[in-house]
Amino acid sequence: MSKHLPILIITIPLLTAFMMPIAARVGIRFRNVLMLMAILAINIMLLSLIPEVALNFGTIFYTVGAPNPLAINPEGLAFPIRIILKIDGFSLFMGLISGTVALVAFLYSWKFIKEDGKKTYYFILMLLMLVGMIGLEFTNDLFNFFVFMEILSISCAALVAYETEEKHPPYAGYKYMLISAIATSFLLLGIGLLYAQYGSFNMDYIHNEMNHSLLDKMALIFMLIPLAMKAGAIPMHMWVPDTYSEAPAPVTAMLVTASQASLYGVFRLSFSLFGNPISSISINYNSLGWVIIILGVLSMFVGVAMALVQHDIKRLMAFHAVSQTGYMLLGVGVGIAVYAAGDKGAAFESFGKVAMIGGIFHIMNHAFYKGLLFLTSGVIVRRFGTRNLDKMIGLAHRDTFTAVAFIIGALAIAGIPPFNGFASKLLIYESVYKFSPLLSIIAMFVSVLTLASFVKVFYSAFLGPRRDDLIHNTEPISAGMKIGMGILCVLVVLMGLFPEVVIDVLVEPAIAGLVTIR
Amino acid sequence: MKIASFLSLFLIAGFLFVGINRLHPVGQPLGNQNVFIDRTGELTDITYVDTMDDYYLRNGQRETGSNNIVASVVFDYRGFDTMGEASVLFLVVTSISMLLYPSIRLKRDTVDLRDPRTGFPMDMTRIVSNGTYLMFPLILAFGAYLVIHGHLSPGGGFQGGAVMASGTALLIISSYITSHLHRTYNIFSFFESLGLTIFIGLGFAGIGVTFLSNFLANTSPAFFGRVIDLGPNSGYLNSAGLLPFLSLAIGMEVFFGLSIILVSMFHLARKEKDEKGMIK
Amino acid sequence: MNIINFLTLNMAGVYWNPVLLVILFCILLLIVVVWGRIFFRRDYNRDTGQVKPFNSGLLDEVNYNVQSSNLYWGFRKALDSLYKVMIHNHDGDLNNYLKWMVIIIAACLLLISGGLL
Amino acid sequence: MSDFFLYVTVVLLIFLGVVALLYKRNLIKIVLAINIVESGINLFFLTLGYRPEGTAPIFTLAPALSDLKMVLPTPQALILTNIVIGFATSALMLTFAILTYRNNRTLDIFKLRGVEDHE
Repeated sequence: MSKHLPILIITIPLLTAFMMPIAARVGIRFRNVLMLMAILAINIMLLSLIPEVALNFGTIFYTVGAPNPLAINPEGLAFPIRIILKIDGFSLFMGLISGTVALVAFLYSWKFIKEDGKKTYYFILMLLMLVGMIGLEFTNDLFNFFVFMEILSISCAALVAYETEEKHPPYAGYKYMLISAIATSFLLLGIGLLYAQYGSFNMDYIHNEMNHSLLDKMALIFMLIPLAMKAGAIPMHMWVPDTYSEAPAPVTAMLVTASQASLYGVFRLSFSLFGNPISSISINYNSLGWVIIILGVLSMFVGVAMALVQHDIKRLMAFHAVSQTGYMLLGVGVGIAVYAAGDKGAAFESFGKVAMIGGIFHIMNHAFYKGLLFLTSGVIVRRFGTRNLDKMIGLAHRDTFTAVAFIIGALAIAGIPPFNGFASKLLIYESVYKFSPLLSIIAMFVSVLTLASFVKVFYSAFLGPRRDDLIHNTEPISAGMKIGMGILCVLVVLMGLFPEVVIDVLVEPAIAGLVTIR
Repeated sequence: MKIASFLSLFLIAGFLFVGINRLHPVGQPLGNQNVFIDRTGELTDITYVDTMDDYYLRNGQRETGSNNIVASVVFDYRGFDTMGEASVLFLVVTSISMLLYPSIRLKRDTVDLRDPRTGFPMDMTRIVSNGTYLMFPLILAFGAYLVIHGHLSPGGGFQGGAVMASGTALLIISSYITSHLHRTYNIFSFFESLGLTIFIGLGFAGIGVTFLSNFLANTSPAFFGRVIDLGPNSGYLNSAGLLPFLSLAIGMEVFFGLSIILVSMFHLARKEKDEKGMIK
Repeated sequence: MNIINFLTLNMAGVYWNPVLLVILFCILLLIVVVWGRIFFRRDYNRDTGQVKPFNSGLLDEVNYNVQSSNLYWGFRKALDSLYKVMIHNHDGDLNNYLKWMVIIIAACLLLISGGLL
Repeated sequence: MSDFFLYVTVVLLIFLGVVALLYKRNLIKIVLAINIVESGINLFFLTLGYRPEGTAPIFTLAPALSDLKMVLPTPQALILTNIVIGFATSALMLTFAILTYRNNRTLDIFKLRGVEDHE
């Protein structure tokens, strides 16, 4: 059975989602328990892949529908003909992030979302969102990637517009769907250009056959830029605050992970599909790296500068999501810029790899602390009945737990030791400094502004006298919400205290999955 | 900004022109031109292949037992994509149900379809309603035919399901579906879930080999596993193994899913009109 | 020694051991607390006016918090020209979101034609 | 020449769709624009798999020629998938447009701009 694990991770939640309308008719509690078991099962299966994929630096293949799941090519052929799932370190790394955040978001929404007829649909969409994320992270087939991207986009868009009676959420959902639709259309155009030349959709096969002609480079642009847009890179980020701020809090926590799934696509394309360090004719890695670095630096700076002046708590946090995405793009971009054939391999070994470790470790850190911050924002917004920071005051008197969780998240995002944000940011600063000191200084400056804007939120929402007349909703925080926030707090603190363990176990295999060092 | 984007558009179009002309000329894709002949012009063993598409054309019939190679690609070789696609449809139906929830979950239909001036129902005439009565079973039958013969002739689950859903559209525009929306919705939703569950269940049934493997093909004629003659033939219904079942499950899902979308949107439009006072 | 190496991030000039830092921090905290217990004054009392913030001339009912939109006023003022440009571009126009994507794609295509990519 | 024309049509369809996306202000028209782009891409795939004198890749009652030619099956399967996905996308976007209209009483994105409270 263990050889079927890759497909089970995708199909079990899918099956649960399909049966959910029937399960909801049996009973609310049954539905919730079924959902919890499905998500727990995914997480356990993902964890059980760690020994083989992460500790042994292995790669698991699964050919869907073939007589033998482990055989990639049919007998006597040099190319695959079926859809192949491939799990390497990076896929597993991203899968673990998605699974954990989905578990937390589910626990949080158990009581947070009001129990009306829509809630069943909410859970179905949440499960399918998880399926979309894990599917596009595990697949090795370009068209399959596109299909899972669509599943992810549609479920995200519908969840963004969950509160349909409010004024703005439907338009926010429309925006998300429009951005996704046009991004996936361009992605499909790029896939078509590759299919026309190589007659296959398999990433590994195309990677081996790639001759880096003009068409290949066009395909790279048509696939990379829309994915960067979906990941929220400047200047294509403007949809991020609009949509993140209108979604319910647990959904926003998952939207962060969904954006990072697009980021996964960016990195996967740059390395596993278009990376070919052995042959002399290849795309110019230096300029590809610089494109990503420039997107990253712009994202960092503009995101944080816009965040600093926001009045709306969720828009502020959403701009920070843009800004933190910049760190990942910067780290990995530096890695790409020095990752090339020839004499520059040494530079990659000395600091390019560390920059990539920092950038990829930051993905996990960001998913957890930004998820935590968005979850706390859910409590804050529900208490005050508004997202306007001017109308908030003194919540720490009432919700001490939320205040502590917010402090942990805010310190982590600002890169204060010993929380996890510091470890990855330190790696990025140090290695980027060796590449280009200016970029490193910008990154540090952005970190300062990040702290400033979260001090602003903390000051406005939590400090000050107790004002019961401003409190809109007094119902206590449910256990599920506390557990959800608690899990993320513990993860943030633990990953901050033992960064080396996380890097050894998860991040190094992720790098090995992306980069084949000769 | 406007000028920059306009120039960019022309640049992209120009690049596409230049790039697309470097593709293979139209009509000469990769692989062999002929299905049974190799490049040197000799009749070959059909397992000889150059590309993925060659493989499908030459071995699809032997491996899956389906005459329709597109169907064998859709449901067998790339069946996982089809599963994703079916989930996209399910997803949209779920999303629309969620978004329009306050509107469509009415226990009773409140709209009265009477013309304010004449007092007659604004229903269609007798001709239309009787015609619908006659046409609807025919449309369903044609859709079902397309679904069942998906592995032999053009058609399949999606196409047949869409044809059947057009029957629902006919029912709606001729005012057959007006009331009891709640019950209609529940029935449709149940069958849609059932169709998808069957699809995944069939996928899991093959997990002794792999997920979605066509374990019924070329086994026994009683279970749609008839071994067919390779090359052009007249087609046998009981061939292709799992494909007809998958097609049936998808057809069921598409029919009921599209019907839900149609009914919900129709209801929303009528409710909107009702609020504006256009009817009544 | 092995366990310390295991818990230390040590690559490319980074040397970072959060556990040691936390231990150090706890020791310092302990020293400060002990120092405070011994030497600080003891006439601080709860349930008196001492715990209230001192607002010169303001009544309790008045909201004496600085509104969050007024925070970082100086920063905002100093970078006013930059913010004018940025806010002008964040105008919420859906067409512009897509225009930016098209422009970036075209710019990257120009990179290709320049032989840079 | 007619071969070239097919690719020209593909590029024109995508171009027109994107122009409409960038310069049209009505939410419904934008949905139509996306459909145009998608049909352009579908036509692109179909063109990739075309063979002159090729029959549909179906062996039922196919002509019994020794030099039987068939068009490529994979692009057709992909188009099938893409059509369903495109349909799903437009259905969802139209629903969003309906709800946006119900809540804001306008479909003009220029008038909907104010929903984001900037700064």
